[in-house]
Amino acid sequence: MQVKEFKPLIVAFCCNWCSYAGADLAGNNRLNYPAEVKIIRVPCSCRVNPMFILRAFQRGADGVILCGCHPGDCHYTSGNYYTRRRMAMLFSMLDFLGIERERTRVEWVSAAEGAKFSAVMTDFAATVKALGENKRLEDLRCKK
Amino acid sequence: MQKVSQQQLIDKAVSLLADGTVSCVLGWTKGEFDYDITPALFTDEASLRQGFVWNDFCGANFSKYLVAKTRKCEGKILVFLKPCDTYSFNQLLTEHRFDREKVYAVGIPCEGMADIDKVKAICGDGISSIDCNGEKMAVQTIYEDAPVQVDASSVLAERCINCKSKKHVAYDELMGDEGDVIDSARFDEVAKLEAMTPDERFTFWQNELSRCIRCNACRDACPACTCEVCVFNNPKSGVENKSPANSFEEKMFHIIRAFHVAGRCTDCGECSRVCPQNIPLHLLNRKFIKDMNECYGEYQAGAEVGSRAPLVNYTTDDLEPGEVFNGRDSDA
Amino acid sequence: MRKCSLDALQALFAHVNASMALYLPVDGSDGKAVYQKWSEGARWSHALNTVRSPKDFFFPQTEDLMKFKTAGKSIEIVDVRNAAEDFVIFGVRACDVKSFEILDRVFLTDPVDSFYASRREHGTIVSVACTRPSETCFCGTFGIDAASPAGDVSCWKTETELFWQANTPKGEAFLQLIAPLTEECGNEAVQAQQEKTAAVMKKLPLAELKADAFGGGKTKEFFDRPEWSELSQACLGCGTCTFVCPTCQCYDIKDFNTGNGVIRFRCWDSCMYSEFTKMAHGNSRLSQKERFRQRFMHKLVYYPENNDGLFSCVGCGRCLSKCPISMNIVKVMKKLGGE
Amino acid sequence: MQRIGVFVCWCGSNIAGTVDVKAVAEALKAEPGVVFSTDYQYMCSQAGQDMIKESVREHKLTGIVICSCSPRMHEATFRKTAAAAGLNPYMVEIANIREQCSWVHKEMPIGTEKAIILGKAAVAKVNLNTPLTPGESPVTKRALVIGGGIAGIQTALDIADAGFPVDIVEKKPTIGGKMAQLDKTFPTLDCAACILTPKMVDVAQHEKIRIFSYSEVSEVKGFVGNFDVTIKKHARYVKEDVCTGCGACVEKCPMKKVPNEFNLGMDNRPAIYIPFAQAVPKVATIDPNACNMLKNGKCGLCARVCTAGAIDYKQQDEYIQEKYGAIVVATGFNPISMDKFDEFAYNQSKDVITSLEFERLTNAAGPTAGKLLRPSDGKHPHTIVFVQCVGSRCDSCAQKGKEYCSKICCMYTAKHAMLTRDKYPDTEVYVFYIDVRTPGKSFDEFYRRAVEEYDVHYIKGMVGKVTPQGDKLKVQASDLLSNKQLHIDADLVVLAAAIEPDKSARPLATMLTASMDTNDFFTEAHPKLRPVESPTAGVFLSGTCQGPKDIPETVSQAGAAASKVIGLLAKDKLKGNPCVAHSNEQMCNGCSSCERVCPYGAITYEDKEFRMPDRTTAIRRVAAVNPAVCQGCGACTVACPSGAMDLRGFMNEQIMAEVDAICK
Repeated sequence: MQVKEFKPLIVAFCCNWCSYAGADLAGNNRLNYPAEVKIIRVPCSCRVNPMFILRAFQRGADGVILCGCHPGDCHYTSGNYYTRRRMAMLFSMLDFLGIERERTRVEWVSAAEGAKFSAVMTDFAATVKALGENKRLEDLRCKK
Repeated sequence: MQKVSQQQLIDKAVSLLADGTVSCVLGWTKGEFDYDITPALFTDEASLRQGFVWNDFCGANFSKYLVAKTRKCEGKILVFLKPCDTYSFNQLLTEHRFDREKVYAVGIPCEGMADIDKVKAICGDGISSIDCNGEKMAVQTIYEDAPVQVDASSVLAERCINCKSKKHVAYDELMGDEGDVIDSARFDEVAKLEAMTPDERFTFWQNELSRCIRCNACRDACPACTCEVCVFNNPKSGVENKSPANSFEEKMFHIIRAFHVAGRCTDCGECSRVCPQNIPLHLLNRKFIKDMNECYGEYQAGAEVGSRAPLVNYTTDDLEPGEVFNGRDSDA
Repeated sequence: MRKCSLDALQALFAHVNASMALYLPVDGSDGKAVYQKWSEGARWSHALNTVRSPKDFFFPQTEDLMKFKTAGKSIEIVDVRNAAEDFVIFGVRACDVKSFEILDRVFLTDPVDSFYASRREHGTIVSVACTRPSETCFCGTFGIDAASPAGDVSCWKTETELFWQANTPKGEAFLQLIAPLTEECGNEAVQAQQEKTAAVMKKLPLAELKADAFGGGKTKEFFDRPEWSELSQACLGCGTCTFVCPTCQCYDIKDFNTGNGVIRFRCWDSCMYSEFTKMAHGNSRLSQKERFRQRFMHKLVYYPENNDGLFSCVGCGRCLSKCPISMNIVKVMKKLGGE
Repeated sequence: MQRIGVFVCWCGSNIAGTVDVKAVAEALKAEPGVVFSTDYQYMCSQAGQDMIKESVREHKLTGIVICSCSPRMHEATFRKTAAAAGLNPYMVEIANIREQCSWVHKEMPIGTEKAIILGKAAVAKVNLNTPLTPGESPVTKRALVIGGGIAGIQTALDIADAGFPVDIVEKKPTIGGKMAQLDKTFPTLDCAACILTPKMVDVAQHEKIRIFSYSEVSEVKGFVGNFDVTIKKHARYVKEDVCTGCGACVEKCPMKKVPNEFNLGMDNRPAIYIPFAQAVPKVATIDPNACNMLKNGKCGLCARVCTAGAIDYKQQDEYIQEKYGAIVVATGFNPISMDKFDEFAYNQSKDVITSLEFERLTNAAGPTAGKLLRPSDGKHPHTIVFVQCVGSRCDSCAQKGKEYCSKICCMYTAKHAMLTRDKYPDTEVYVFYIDVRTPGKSFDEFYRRAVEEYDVHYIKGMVGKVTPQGDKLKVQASDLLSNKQLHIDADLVVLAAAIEPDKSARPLATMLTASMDTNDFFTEAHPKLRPVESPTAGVFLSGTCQGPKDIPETVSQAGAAASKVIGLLAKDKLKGNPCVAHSNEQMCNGCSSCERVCPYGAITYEDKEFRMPDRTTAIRRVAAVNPAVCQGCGACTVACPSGAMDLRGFMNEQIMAEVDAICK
């Protein structure tokens, strides 16, 4: 019997000004990355509420990544600085509860870093794939 | 035994009522047994003399009541604040949750509050009276002829064993000493959990949180949780629910709750005190406090009115989210 | 009446568990008693009672009622009911046994709640008499004898032995099941214990508490009493009292969108919550005073009115020990009923 | 329930090549709310847009999902299309199935599957979209230019010439800036003063321009079109409108030993002074740190000699409040401090100077009246070493310099070398460089003339150490091309110090909530397409505050900034971005968390009376967002514990609906 290959579901929140544009650039340059990565556009990484991240895991995501402008380059001056603190604290809490720390990540990707976007997504997808299915933050009701 | 006596507090309250400084008194009133004490609002001398109590079981943190009570009361409210209550008091002021002008705060020293479960573990069930006025606590049960003498220190509540401060950070008037911040071991338990493997931690919390019955006592007793409408009651928030339907809901509720009070939680310990299921919820809050202290510098919510909490602040060289794990056991 | 040695209890539990699931109070990781499915090595707790009442067995906190499967714009309804299997709850105290009667009157009268009925039908209740009640106990107020618990089977535990007595056909069947591990005996030891317990009960601080002032038809007398304000002023509006209460039976029915469909489920609700019975027009009880009053009026006046004078409190004392601010039905009864 | 139309674009073969567009359209047809779904070769073409408009009418659509290229490309286009069809433009969502799907996933089944999921997410979002209308705010038709150098001057003149009043705030007693200190300008070698001072006069005489010299901006409130600015006018102890600039006071002042800033401290000036002859405004200023009268009440000579009666020792700092529609930052640059560059012995020898000091040494109005003399002994230098890139293009780890290229040094060093050789042919001139960068009109020709016609010794390599010895400067350097160590006995060493933004820029940026990069240069709204605008609406950038530039570049940017300002001031009303935060007052706790994270100061609080859930009324403090100030980042929405704060266009519910759609 053939075992179905595990394809992780990855939600990537990208800020409109840098990372979403970085993803566009990756597209422009035809830089491939796994199709399991699905992007949600937000104005700034600081728009991402921890509730969204938990929601994604609840609904079946295996990994959640946040991408924003590099610190200092935020379109809104300081949004990503707040993101950095909030996510550092949230990720540490998830780890404290025994949830795999590799399932969440924050990366700074500028509009010029199409190659970085592609590389980051490829790496993150591989990391999550190696972890296997999200079991510790899953909601069985949402399984197919 | 508490350093300031019940009689002193009653006299203070009566005199402040009499001279018109305050129009009512937020205090503790006795119950059926000597330990089941309820917060109450007193407006006259007779009821104060008859009902007001102050002993080792006056654990309830009054600060939160001020949000609603100051809106309703004419005149000033007298509130007696233990040191840990003063931090919550300040934090609520930082968040503009009540009008400082409507409160007359009297700081009272606290020798720590007793945990009735610990008393029962020593003396057994069937308590008919507890006398906290002597050197030792005298507990009489229906099953024994003579009262059992208990060392107050042996029945201290967990939060009082790890008391962070005997200092009053807010008051209009102080009875007794101002007190000092204490070098407590309150983060030891968190550190112990941090030292476990992720699997052990997961099992630990899965077990603890599985007991949650979502009674919301932790939230409703929490002096930081004063939202006009809580996200867990708001059907549009996306996290509303009335029951911990499964282990995800259990975790989400407690993660979001702890995150919402992160940087605002003064570590008063009410959440764990009121949890009917004995879940050590304070460890979640303490984890955030410990992390913020380590990553962004020492910060004590409520120590100062108007201070800027770590999560509404930043520096340009903060550590990266991935770096919080640096130097920690990564045997994941 | 039959009896067995306490030493033989593990073997007996194993024997029961072989034919149906057996639940009993064991000490949880926090040192508090909790009902758990018996498995090898599980020890019956010495605690007086569990923090959580056994009402979960028949009326669980959350329960799926049906599912809607959606694909695009099409909807399919899925029945999620499973055939219930027989089970035994061992170690239920007299107060909690009585609570099932109160729940039955709600769920088993027309229209019958089929989910509840199915579980009730398959469950056998084995009660155990109390010998060392707590100061928070006041079951006597509601005519419950802690030394003579009801249930399908009643048990009495002495220093060395456990005595069994069947009260119903279901109970008879159960005693039949454990017959090989028990022996026929007289009831002298039980009677002796009952007398001793009765003496203890008289010493309880709440032994004199009476509910006579309350009951059906007294809505007008109590509804507008000024004491409600004072009694409710410290209430935090949490649901602890309702969720630990063995007789509280309110629930909410909610839909959960799973992304691929909808699960319609019910879950305990609390009349103490601001969102309780929220309807299109809003809430019916807007202040905490009204919500607080509702809970006690229901237990002491409305429920008896509709149920032949039966109060919907069994005096288990859980709310007395668990309320974060120590406000409870005893304080309410004393204040309003006149001591 | 919405009536949603889905339009799947082929983008020729760009999308259709790896995504089965028909399958996408078909799959999305089944989604809740979707009543119409189709595909087309080029949705953005006129024909495509017409088809969308027609479909809106035919199917009574209330929302549109376009599966196409990035919203960064055509969101505006399709919003206009929707508006033309009578829909609110914010009822459009775009599923990016080109850049983030067809272009990165090569296999048709994979690309198609992902495109469908992205489409579902967009449909889920549109289901929750609400029509949004941008708010309007009036425009104050006056501009503020901060900084009176050539950038500020040019911007002010261009705005004023278009008919709008302009105020210039300059912290020095005169406008003119760095350019006023220069001698000649490359590559034409015309004299800086000759081309600058007429412009300064134009400014002074322009009826639409006011100059606040010796002044600083102390507070900025408000937002684009409606800035409230407080200008602090320092007391100069001279009545500006009375002083005739005759200079009698300057001559008579007994306190003559104050280092002259204009000549970079290479000579002295009196306590009362006019920075230079062509200063604008040409009025005297008393230096309060040097004036005896102000320090201890003894002297008063200047008041006695002033026939106009302009001296006023009692003058106080003055605060002026003014409203502006636009603000231009033109705060300029300074050479970096040489304190950290011990190897060049700048602090040990007077004969090691910076290039700007060299400018003053060769300027006719400078300390030596234009004669090139050594600062130490006034002798004519015979060997001069120019060191380029001092503090520019440093390694990031070097800590003492800047990573960037200061851009102007190559050219001015060539100029200095050439002028020296021209005037003093007996002088040997060495230039040490990393690279010579001359990408400007006539720049390379200019540099080649220095090398070829004027025999300047250009040596690729860096100077390692300068050691003062006797009256010589021992210069140790390496010649990278011939791989040799060089030792030169120089009379004068000139350091091409890196330039950095003026120190006043950082606090100003905070006041303006304008963003800066790590080097404290102001950030543009877009590095290529909006180079003269700050991300903060209504704040524009002119000159070197944005990055190193030479004069022609500065002047062109100044003109560009002016044209942007004119475009803004020409409007009577401004339309805002409707995707802004808003607070649900019923849920707001008034806790100030949102206010603390708002980078724009868009949130204020008010006490309002509310009917509480328990029928009582209470006065509560609640947040209010100024939609004209809010830029829609959403930081407040997460800081808000109760969830009262939400972001229009990116509401919590909408984002969670997208999450759900992606994860199901």
